[in-house]
Amino acid sequence: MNAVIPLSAQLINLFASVILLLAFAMLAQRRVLKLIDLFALQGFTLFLSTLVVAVKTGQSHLYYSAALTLTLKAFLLPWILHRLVRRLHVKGEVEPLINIPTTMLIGIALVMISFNVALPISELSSSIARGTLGIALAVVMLAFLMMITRRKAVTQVVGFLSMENGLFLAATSATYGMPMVVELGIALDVLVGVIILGVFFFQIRDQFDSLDIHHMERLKDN
Amino acid sequence: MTFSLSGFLGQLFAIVLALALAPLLTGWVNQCRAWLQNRGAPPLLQPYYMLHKLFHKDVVLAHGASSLFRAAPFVIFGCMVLACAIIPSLSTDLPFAPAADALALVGVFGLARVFIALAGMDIGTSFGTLGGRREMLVGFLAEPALLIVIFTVALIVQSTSVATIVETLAHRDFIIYPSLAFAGVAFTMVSLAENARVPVDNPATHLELTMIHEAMILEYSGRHLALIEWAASLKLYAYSCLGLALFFPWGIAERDNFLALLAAIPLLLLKLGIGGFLLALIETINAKMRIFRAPEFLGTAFLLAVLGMLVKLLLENRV
Amino acid sequence: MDLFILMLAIPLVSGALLTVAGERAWAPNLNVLASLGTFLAAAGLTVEIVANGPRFAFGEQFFIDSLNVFFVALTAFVGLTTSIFSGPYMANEAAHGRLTKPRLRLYKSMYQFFMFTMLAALTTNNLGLLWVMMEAATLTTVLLVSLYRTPASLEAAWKYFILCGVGIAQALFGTILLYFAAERVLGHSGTALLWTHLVEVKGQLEPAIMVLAFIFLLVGYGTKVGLAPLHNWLPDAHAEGPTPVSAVLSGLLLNVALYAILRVKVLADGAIPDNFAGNLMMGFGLFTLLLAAFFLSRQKDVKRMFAYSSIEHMGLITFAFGMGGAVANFAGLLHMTMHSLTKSAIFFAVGHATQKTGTQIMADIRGLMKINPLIGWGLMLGTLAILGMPPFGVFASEFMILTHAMKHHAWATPILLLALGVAFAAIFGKVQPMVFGETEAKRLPHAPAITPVFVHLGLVLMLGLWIPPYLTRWFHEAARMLG
Amino acid sequence: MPGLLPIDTLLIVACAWLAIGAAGLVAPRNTRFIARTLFPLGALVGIVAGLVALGSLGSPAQTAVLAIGLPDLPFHLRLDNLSAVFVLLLGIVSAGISIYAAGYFRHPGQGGQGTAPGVLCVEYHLFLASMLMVLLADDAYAFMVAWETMALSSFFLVTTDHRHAAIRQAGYLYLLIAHVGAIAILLSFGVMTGGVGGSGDYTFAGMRAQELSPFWGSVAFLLALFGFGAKAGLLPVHVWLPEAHPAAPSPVSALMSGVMLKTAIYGLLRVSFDLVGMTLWWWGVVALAIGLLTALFGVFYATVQSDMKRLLAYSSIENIGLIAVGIGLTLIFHAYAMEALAALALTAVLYHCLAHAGFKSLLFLCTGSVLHATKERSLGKLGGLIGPMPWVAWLALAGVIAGAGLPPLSGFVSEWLLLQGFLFSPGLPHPWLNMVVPVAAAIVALVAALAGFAMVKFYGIIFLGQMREPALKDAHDAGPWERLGLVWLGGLTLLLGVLPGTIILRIDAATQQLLGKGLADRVAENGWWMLAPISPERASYEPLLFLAFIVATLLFGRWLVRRLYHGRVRRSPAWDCGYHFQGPRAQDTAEGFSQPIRRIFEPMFRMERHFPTLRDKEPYYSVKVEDHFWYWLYLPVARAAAWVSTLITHLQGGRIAVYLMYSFVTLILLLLVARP
Repeated sequence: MNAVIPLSAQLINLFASVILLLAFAMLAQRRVLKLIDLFALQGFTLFLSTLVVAVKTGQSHLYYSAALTLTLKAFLLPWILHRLVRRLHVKGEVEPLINIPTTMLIGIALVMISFNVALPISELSSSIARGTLGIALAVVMLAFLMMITRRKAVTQVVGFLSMENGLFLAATSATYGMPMVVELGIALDVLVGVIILGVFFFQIRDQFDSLDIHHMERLKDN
Repeated sequence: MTFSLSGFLGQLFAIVLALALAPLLTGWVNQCRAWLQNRGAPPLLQPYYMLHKLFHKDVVLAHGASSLFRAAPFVIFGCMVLACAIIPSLSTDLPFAPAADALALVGVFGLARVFIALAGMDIGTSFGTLGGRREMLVGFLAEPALLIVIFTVALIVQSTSVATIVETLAHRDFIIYPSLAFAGVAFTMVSLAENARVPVDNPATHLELTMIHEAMILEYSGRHLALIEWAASLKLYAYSCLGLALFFPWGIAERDNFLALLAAIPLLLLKLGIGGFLLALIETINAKMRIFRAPEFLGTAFLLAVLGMLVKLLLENRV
Repeated sequence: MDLFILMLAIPLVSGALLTVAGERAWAPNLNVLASLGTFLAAAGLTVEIVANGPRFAFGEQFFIDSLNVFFVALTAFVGLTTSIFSGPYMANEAAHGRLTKPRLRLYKSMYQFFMFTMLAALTTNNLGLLWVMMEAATLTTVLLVSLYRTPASLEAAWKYFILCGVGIAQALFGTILLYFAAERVLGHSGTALLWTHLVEVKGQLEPAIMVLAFIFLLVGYGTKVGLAPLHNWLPDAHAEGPTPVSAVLSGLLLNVALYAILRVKVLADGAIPDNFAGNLMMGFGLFTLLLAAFFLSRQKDVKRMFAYSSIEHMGLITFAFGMGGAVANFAGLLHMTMHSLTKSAIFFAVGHATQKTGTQIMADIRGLMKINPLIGWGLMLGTLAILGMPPFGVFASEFMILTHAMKHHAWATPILLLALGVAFAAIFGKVQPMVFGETEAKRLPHAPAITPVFVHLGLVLMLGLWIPPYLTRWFHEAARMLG
Repeated sequence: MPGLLPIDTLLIVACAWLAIGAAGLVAPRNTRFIARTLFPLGALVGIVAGLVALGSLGSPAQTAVLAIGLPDLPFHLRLDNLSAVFVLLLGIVSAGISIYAAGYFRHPGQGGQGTAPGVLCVEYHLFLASMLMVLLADDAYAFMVAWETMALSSFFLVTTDHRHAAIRQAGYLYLLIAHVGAIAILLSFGVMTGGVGGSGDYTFAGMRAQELSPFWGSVAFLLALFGFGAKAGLLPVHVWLPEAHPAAPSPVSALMSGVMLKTAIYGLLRVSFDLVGMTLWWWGVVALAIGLLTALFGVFYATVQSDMKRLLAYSSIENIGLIAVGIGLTLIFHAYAMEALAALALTAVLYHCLAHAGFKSLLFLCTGSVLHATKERSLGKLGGLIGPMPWVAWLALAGVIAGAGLPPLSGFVSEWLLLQGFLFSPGLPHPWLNMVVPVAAAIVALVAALAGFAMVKFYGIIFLGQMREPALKDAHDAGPWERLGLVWLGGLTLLLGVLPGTIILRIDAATQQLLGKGLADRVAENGWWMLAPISPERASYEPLLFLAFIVATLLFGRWLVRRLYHGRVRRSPAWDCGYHFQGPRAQDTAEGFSQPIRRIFEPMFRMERHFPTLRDKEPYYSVKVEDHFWYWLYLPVARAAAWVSTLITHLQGGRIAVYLMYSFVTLILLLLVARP
């Protein structure tokens, strides 16, 4: 491929890579507050990449999307999470179930799998940033992994939100955004979800005196 | 099937003859046995005297005796008369014969056995139930053995009708059927057991622990006892005649053959006399077994009968 | 007024109203009344669709055809009976001190919102909106499951939220991929997520993308359906939530999730050769069925056991739709109906039984027949019905599924039968001693509503012996649409 | 009513039964109304069904299609001769049982314990109607619906007194095995439609039209044998029977043992001779072998039981075994196109179905009366009941004689026919079959003789001897309704015993339908009083003459003895051997009576015995006989299932991280592996 890659595509690829990197960073991060910060940063990068797509394609609703991302993912949600962590006095350390190096190795494998899976599709893509789909998938997978390996309720939620970031990346970069009504709905769901979760945290702490999810292993069959 | 007058008369004659001869056979066996055992023999007609005496006596019923207890002797007696009526002793021209073939004959004996066992249990003494239980024990082993003996013969003759068996076997050229030999031995063993003879039972004993037949009829008296004793004699007679019919059928008269009928009477007496003597001999040279040896004895009989049938199927089907 | 708008507006408005005024004395009646209104509107809509054929609403965003109007009618009906049942049930819970007034308010408003989300999810033409509504349904039910605020219910709600949240996120990824594929055909317009448009071009969708999309959608919505091994949230949520919620979860929510998969399957079938989607669904269905059957025998909690039974039946239905073809689709739809009706009836009966005896542990529940013969018989007959005993309708659909499997996928038959047999042994062995035997019982402050139980069972019985011709036509039409 | 076809009448009968059942719900606690009005009505309806079936025997098959059922498969019904024979059985036998039930359910608190009489009435008549539908069904769906409804209604009847845990367990076991059997039957139907790539036509007509390969035909047959065997009580799926029969109220036991087991035989006949469309000789061997094992097993266990209804239940197993033997023999003959002989064996099967239905129902009803009168089921606490209960006792005697397979009652006829059938088996054109099969006759003979043992035990210990408990003195005889029911069935037993020719002439239509050949010509040739299936020279049996002879001898003998001598009777105490403390306890107990059997056939039983020792303060002897199959088959299966369950429940370990991982792994696996 000798064709000159347009700047916008370069930028999008860059931002996507940054998001992936941040996902790795989150996977490696031990401290809760830092984790939330990284999440905010990921949201911000996502906003940037959405903005680039919006500028490039000139679709108006992508601007709304970008704005929504900025307010919601870069500011509102991290803020809510910060408040929660402070109010609930969550211990700073995040204790992973599997140690960090192993998690990273699994993470690398996941990225390889994701790229491999996404490769045939990327080649079909007509959009400017064909590689982003693989990255988005990898971000989703890494977030998934984070949810599995962390034992704090808060970190699981961060993982969950990070997964939404990955999805959003896929939606904007790979497909130039979903129809507006859908995106609004998704955003609303995420917001409501986080609010409900916030309420939940308090209830969980009231009942279990901790946000450690290993207290919540009593419903079982064996 | 026509009911000819001669046939009907012949049938009636066979029944009357059975009724008359049966106690005599019992007396004869007793006499032979006494001779063989070196003791003074009772009169040959002793069974008749005894029946007469018993019929005269009052019936003494236990307090708990039920109507079944009183009906049973008559039923048993009726069964035995029926058995004697359908087994060709003199002639095969028996109008009642189609009423029951050899399989049904086994059923008749079974019916009588069930009634006598039930009657034994009726009073509710320890002996009665003991006798009933043992009788049924003997029965469930003897009955199949007898059935298989008949089966074997029926396979040879291709009929279960006793009259047809006799006719066919008597007419055949003399062929040695190994299966019949097995069947004959099995039949003899079964007959001993069925008629409460040594080595399975001892008709002369009243020693409680060894009784079978006597234990059941312990409570009977008077005419009931007479009927049961008579029925026992009839059973012995019926078995003897059956054995003769199955294994020594020669001389039994066939349909519409009056002369042969006349000749058949002395021949029957002769055969019964020899049979009775042999029975007495067997009873003398054997000892009564423990009750739990009886199943082994009868099991052997059953096995022999089945073996006989197998031999028939293996060797003689090819002939 | 448009019946469709009415149908969506009633739960939405009454939900909002109940949020504000849910503590008034008339609130429970409003709940029932709203459900009745929804049901009447749905019934009217059904009649209209059956008479006039499919229609759109709100532009092309909503689309009602004979497939989803069937689900709509079922949902509205079970929603109505559940609201009738939940009146005295919740009153009793409150009387026992397990719920406070604000919680009751929350329950009623969330119940209506939940109905709204489900009806909207069923009727939307937009697959993205479908996802949004599914997520919203999850959120409302999370609140319903955690209504008691006990440690167990919180734990269940948490697991429910996280597992279904993650699942549904995967479904979103699948939806994005679908959009990605559709965009290549339909162009970058608003129509690329509209099912009616997609279905017209399903043959042109790129198979490679559709495979990925279907996998993500199946795993995503499958989590909500309760397909093994994605089912883990389901028993917890059913066991720890209030019984009316268990009833609607089992009877309705699982159906709606499966409906979503069905819609997507139609597209996948058009795009991917070799019955890929069907095989995948058959595999999941059988695995789920077998696994759930063996889970059953180890259960101690009655609601948990029936939750596993729901998983089992969802497996069976998934298998049926996986086989595809008119007969199997018909059987699958029929089985969904039967399962919804029967399972909710069982939960109604179980709800009353647990209230009467004060426990959900089966070993402690005895002699329901003596406590209240109607509850006892309701549970007994319901159990027998769900186990596939004729003459109840579950047998009719199982018969069709089994015979169809014997004809086309004989290898699956032993697995199906093994699972059904094991399930029978497990469930019946546990329910029978609950219903029979001797016991002591306490009186409840509010008389239980038995009618819904027997209305459901009566319907199931009727459908086992006689399916009305118009219903048959309607089912056939729906089954045909599924291909 | 002219123009009303028999099949329509039977449909009306089914509806009438349902309506009678529903009427029971009008006043569910009004025992008087239900017992005195509804049950006799049900009996009347039963008689109508029986008569209609009798009338339709020999006429061509009638079909009907109802408006209910599945959309593509409405209920197909068909009344042909095979169905008619069994409908006849159902109608006539159930009539007797219903009459009896009218009296039986009279006591509040008895029989209706736990379940209201009205509900009982519903269940009972639903049971009857579903059995009728089983016999009429002409497609797989209708059959399965009726079949499982039958299982379900009888399950509820069995658990009428559900307050006892043992009864609940019995019911559970029953329904479970019935369900497993039903699954096998359904599979069998599926195979008969052609399986994969078959017609998928689930009407019986479609199955008949389907050509199967020998392999699939065999699969269908074996599945049917298993499925129907589970209902009938064939080894090794018999275990429910001795549990369920004692648990049920006596009329229900009678109905189940007498009629319901026969519907399974009906099904097996229907599949083997009508639907599957072929016969392989080894099917017959399998049926024969299983039948023999079942019969032997049943009769062994019957002899050692101490509970009167369990004894009868095991006896039912034995009889079903004999019927299976007959079916096996029929199949063998049929496979070699020896239709005349097959007809002989099949007649034996059908006849034994009728006979067993009559006498086993009779015996179960008798135990019901005994239970009512004494509240005792254990043989060890009964005795001497012929005194206070002469009606029951004498009618039970008829049942016992028939059950023991003795002339001149019903049980003998079929055994006689069966043995006649065996006599011809050496003619089979198969090198070892013609040798081995006759040996089976020896086992049949053994079974018949042992049945006599069991029956004598049953009768002698319940009705004869001294009363083992003082309370038995207050026992009362059966009431008029119960008597009527017993007399009805007793009369049936007698009729079946003495009029075999007449009856075979009627049921021969079924034989002809299945095999194309029957016994009717022979029977008609020799006159109605004589049974000579081949020729009178070969074998003949004239039960009427037989009976007349014995009765005549009996009466004549009695008259003569009285005439010549006297009829004096004196009463005195029984002879006590000089030991004055002979009480009722000196009699044999139930255990004692069967001790020889236990001793001789020890390896057949799994026994737990306790012997008293010299040092025991309160010495006692006890013996518990258990079924080997529990330990050989059922417990291992149950343990295996439990093991798998335990293994699988580890999946639900409570940790959300693990749950997420399942989802994760599933996703990744699918992404990597799943390719179209």
